[in-house]
Amino acid sequence: MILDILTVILLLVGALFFLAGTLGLLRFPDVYTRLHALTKADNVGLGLIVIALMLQADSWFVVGKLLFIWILILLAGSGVAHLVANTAQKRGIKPWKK
Amino acid sequence: MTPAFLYALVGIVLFSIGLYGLILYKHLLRKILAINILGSGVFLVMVALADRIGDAVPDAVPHAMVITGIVVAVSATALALALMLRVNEETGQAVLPEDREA
Amino acid sequence: MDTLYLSVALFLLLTLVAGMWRILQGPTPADRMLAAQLFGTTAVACLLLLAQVLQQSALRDVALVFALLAVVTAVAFVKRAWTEKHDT
Amino acid sequence: MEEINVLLLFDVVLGLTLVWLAWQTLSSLDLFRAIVLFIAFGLLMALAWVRLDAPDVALAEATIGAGLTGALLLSALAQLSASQKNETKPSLFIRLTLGVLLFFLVIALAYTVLSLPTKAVGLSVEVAKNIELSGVSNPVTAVLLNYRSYDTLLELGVLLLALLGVWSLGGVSTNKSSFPKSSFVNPVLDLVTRLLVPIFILFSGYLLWVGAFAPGGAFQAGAVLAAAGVLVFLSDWYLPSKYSGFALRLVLVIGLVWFVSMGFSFVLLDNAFLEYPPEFAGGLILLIEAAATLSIGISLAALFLGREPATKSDSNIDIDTGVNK
Amino acid sequence: MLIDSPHWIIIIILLPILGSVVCFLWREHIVKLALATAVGTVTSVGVLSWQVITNGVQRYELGAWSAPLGIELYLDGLSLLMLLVTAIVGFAISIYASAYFKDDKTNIFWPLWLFLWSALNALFVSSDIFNLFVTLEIIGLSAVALVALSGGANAITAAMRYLLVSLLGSMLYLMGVALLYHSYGTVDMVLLSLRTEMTPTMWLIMGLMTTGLLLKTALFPLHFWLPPAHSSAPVPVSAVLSALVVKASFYILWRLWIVVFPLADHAQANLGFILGLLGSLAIVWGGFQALRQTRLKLLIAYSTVMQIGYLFLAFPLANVMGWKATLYFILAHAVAKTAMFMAAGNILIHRGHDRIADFYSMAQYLPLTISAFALSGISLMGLPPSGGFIAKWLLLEASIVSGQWWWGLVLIVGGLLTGAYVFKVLGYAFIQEDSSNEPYPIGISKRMEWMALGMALLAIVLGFIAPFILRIMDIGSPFAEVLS
Repeated sequence: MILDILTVILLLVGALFFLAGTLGLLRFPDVYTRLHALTKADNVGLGLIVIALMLQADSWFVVGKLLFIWILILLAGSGVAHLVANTAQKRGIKPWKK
Repeated sequence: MTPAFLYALVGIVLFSIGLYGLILYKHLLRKILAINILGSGVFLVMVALADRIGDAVPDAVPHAMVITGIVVAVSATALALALMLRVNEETGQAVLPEDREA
Repeated sequence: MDTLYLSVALFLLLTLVAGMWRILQGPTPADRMLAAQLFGTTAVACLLLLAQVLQQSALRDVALVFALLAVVTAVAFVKRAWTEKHDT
Repeated sequence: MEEINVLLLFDVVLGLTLVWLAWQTLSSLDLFRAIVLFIAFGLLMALAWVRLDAPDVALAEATIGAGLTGALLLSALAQLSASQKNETKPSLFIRLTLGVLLFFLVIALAYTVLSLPTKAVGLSVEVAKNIELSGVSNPVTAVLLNYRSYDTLLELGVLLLALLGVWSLGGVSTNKSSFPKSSFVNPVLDLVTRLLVPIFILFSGYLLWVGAFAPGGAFQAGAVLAAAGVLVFLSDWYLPSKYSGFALRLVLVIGLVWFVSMGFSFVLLDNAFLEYPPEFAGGLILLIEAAATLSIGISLAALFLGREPATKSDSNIDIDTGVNK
Repeated sequence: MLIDSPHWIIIIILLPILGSVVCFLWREHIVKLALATAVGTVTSVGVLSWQVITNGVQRYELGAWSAPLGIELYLDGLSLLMLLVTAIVGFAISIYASAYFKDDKTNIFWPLWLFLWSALNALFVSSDIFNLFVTLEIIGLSAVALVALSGGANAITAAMRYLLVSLLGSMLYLMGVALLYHSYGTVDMVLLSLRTEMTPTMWLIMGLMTTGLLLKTALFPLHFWLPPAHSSAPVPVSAVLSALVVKASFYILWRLWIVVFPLADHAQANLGFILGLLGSLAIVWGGFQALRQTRLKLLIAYSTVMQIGYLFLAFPLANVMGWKATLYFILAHAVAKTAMFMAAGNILIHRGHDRIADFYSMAQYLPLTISAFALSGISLMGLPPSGGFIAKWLLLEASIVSGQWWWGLVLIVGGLLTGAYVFKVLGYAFIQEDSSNEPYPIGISKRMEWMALGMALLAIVLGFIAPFILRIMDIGSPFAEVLS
C-alpha cells in the first residue's frame, strides 16, 4: 500500500518534470537554456518514473533493466547535451542575455 | 470499432499523403520521404488488420512480412539517397529534369 | 493503478505533441534536434509505462533501443548535418 | 472500462499525431525540419506497433525505421549542395484534382477495410499448431526463419544488392568536400562511443538470442549492430584498410552463404530445401541468425558509409573523407 | 538419380545467387566465374525443362511447409517458357557482356546481373504473392543499379526516376497483397484462386495491384520512365531490361488475371477492353515516337513501349489462343529485342555515337551487325517466317474467333509502323559515303557481332519451331481456367 502511494507520487512528480521540460523547451529563449530544460526531463523526469516502476516490478531482472535504461539515457543525454552546446558555441550562436 | 481499425484508417491516410507527396513535390529528398511514409501506411494497414480480432493472439505472418518490408524500405532508401546525391552532383540540382524550373 | 499508468502515458504523449511546436518553429536546427531528443525520452517513459500495463516485457527492449538509437541520430546530426548553411 | 477509454484516447491522439506529422514532414519547406519530423514520425510509428501487439515490428521500426533511416537522411542532407528552395507549389487546380482523387481512394480503402470479415481469416492457428516443429517459440521468428524462411533468404539479397548499388554510385566524388569536415576532435564524443559501442554489441547479441522465444531476432539485432558501426564512423574511427577488402566482402555475404548452405545441408538427407529436422531446428535457426546478424549489421553500416572503403592497394586514399586512413 | 532429383527447381534460383556472391568475393577471376555460373544455370534450366516436358507440372514446398503456411513453387508450361527464354537471353547477354565491359564496372555488373537472373527465375516459379513482392524488389533494385552503371547525368536521372516508379509500383502491389491476405487468409495463388470472389473489395484490390504492376511494366500512359532508363543504360543492361525485366511484372499481372482475380464475364470484357485499348494506344504512340527518334537506342526503347502494347491485346479476348499469342509475343520480343540492342551496342562502340542520320556505310563495316538488326526487325514487324509472325498470326486468329476483328487492325498498323522505323535505320546504314573518310579504327569483338546475329537468327527460328513451343505451353494447361 505504501509502495503504491509512493509510486503514485513519483509518477505524478515525474510527469510534472516532463511538463516542465516541455514548457521550458517551448518558452525558453535560446538553445542553451532549452538544453537546460531538456536535461531536467531526461534526468529527473524519467528517473522518477523509472523509480516508480521499479517499486512495482515483479523481478530483479526488470529492476535491473529499468535502471540500465535510465543510466543509458543519463549518459547519452549528457554526452549529446555537451556536443550540442559545444557545437552551438563553435558555430557562433550567442547565448541569450537579458 | 476496435483500435485496430483506427490504426488501419491511419495507415490508409498515410498511404494517401505519401502518394500525394510523391506525385506533387519535386525535391528528390521529399519524394524519398514520401515513399517512406507511403510504405509505413501500407505496413500499418497490414499489421493493424492482423490485430482486428481483439483478444486473440495476433497473427504473426503479417508481422514477419512487415519486418521484411521495413528492411526492403531501408535498403531502397539508402540506394535512393545515393542516387539523389549523384543527381545533385551531375546536374547541380536535386530534382528530376522534368521538374526543373524553366 | 493501470488507469493511472495509462493516464500518465497519455499525458506524456500530449506533452510530446506540444513539444512538436519546437520542431516546427526552430529557429536553429539545434532547437529542432533538441525537441526530437525530448521526443525520444518521452517515448521511452511512455513505453516503460505501457510495458507495465500491458505486461509485455519486450516493450522495455524497445525502450532501450529508443535510448540507444537516439544517441546515434543526435551524433549524426552534430557531426554531419549541422552545417553553416542551416544556421539562419 | 475506464482503462479502455484512456487507451482509446491514447490511440486517437497517437493516430492523429502520426497523420499530422506525415503531412508536416512532406509540406515543410526546410528539408532539415522535414527530416527531424520524419524521425519523430518513426518514433511514433514504433509506439503504434506497440499498441498493435507487434513488439517485433516495433523493435525493427525503432532501430531501422527511425534510427538508421534518420541517420542516413541526415548524412545525405549534409552532402546535398543543391539549394533546397526550389519547391514551387503546383497550381491549385492540380492540387485540388489530386486531392479529390486521393480522397476517393481513402474512402474506398476505408470502406474495404471496414467491410473485412471480423472473424479470423489469418494463419495464427496454423502458426501456433506447428510452433513445436519450428524450433522456436516466438511465432514471428518461426515465420521469418522457418515457415517463410525463403523470403528472409532473398531479403538478405536485397540488402546486398542495395549495397552494391550504393558502391557502384561511389558516393560524391571526394574532392568536393563530401562530408563537412568535423572541425574539432571531441573527447566527450570519443568517450561516449567507447562506452556505448560495447553496449550496442552486447544488446545486439541479447536481441539475437532472445529472438527464439521473445520479440527480437536477426534483423533487429543486425540493425543494433549497424547502429554501433554508424556511431564508430561518426566518431572518426577507421576500419584498418587490411580488413576493408576481401575480409569485409566476406563478412557482407557470410549470412547469405551460410543460410543457403544450412538450408541445403539436409537436402542430402532427402529433405526439402530449408527443411530442418525439428530436433535440430532451434540450434540451426540460431546459427543462421547469428551469421545473418553479422551480415545485416555490417551491410547497414556500410550503406551509411555510402561508398566502398578503399583497400590498401588503392593509391588514392582520401584522408578528409574518413573512408580510409 | 541426380537428373531425376526434385531439387532442380531450387537450384536454378540458388546457383546464380551463389555465382553472384562468388563474383563479389573473387574479383580477380570475375568473368570466368560469372560465365561458369551462366553455363551452370543454363544447364540446370535445361535439366529442369527435360523433367517438366517428360513428367509434367512440378511443385516444390520450401522447408516442406505447404501453403498457406509455407511458400510453394509451381512450374507449368508458362513458367517453363519464361525460364527458358530467360536462360537463352541471359546466356547470350552474359557472353556479350564479357566482351563489352572492360574496366572496373565488371566488378559491379556481374554480381548485380547474376542476382537479377536468380530473381527472375525465382519470380517465374513462385506461387506466393508476397514472395513475388520480394523478388520484384530484388529485380527493381538491381535493375536500377545496373542502369546507373553507365554514369553520366542522363543515366543517373533515369535511374532515379526508375527507382521511384519501381518503389511506388511495389507499394501499390503490396497494399493489394495486404488486403488479399486479410480477406482470404492466404498469399498462395492457388489457394486464393479457390477463395476469391467478386466483391467491391476485390475491385479495389484489382485496381491497386494492376496499377502497380502496369507502372512497372510501363504500359502506356505509364511508360514515361522507360525510354530514358532503357536507352541510357549500358547495352547489355538495356537488353536485359527490355527483354526480361518488364516481362517480369507483366507475368505477375497476367498470372493474377488468369488465376487469382475472379473475373466474371462482363467484368472481364470491360476491364479487358480497357487494357486492350491502352495496349493499342501504346502500339500507335510507341510506334510514332520510335519513328521520330534520331538516336538508335532511344528508337529501340520506344519500340519496347510499343511492343509492350501487343502483350495487352489478348486481355479483351481472354481465350486460350489469345493467351498463347501473348506468350509467343513475349518470347519473340525478348529474343529479337536482345539482338537489336546488341546490334545497337556494336554500332555505338564502332561509331562512338548512335545518331541514326550518320550511319552511312555501316552495312559495309559491320555486315553481321546490320544483318542482325534487319533479321530482328523482321521478327518485330511480324513478317513470316519469324517468331513475331507466329505471335501475330495466333492473335489474329484469336480475335476473329471471338468476333473482335478490330484488334487485328491494330496489328497491321503496328506492323507498318515497325517496318517504317526499322527501314529508316537500315536505309541510313546502306548509304555509301566516299571511303576517303577516315576509317573507323575501333574494332569490336567478333563475339559481340556473332551474339547479336545469333539472337536475331533465333528470333527467326522461333517461327519454325512453333508446334514444339505450343506443346510446351499446354503443360499444366496454365490458361485453362479462362476456358471454363
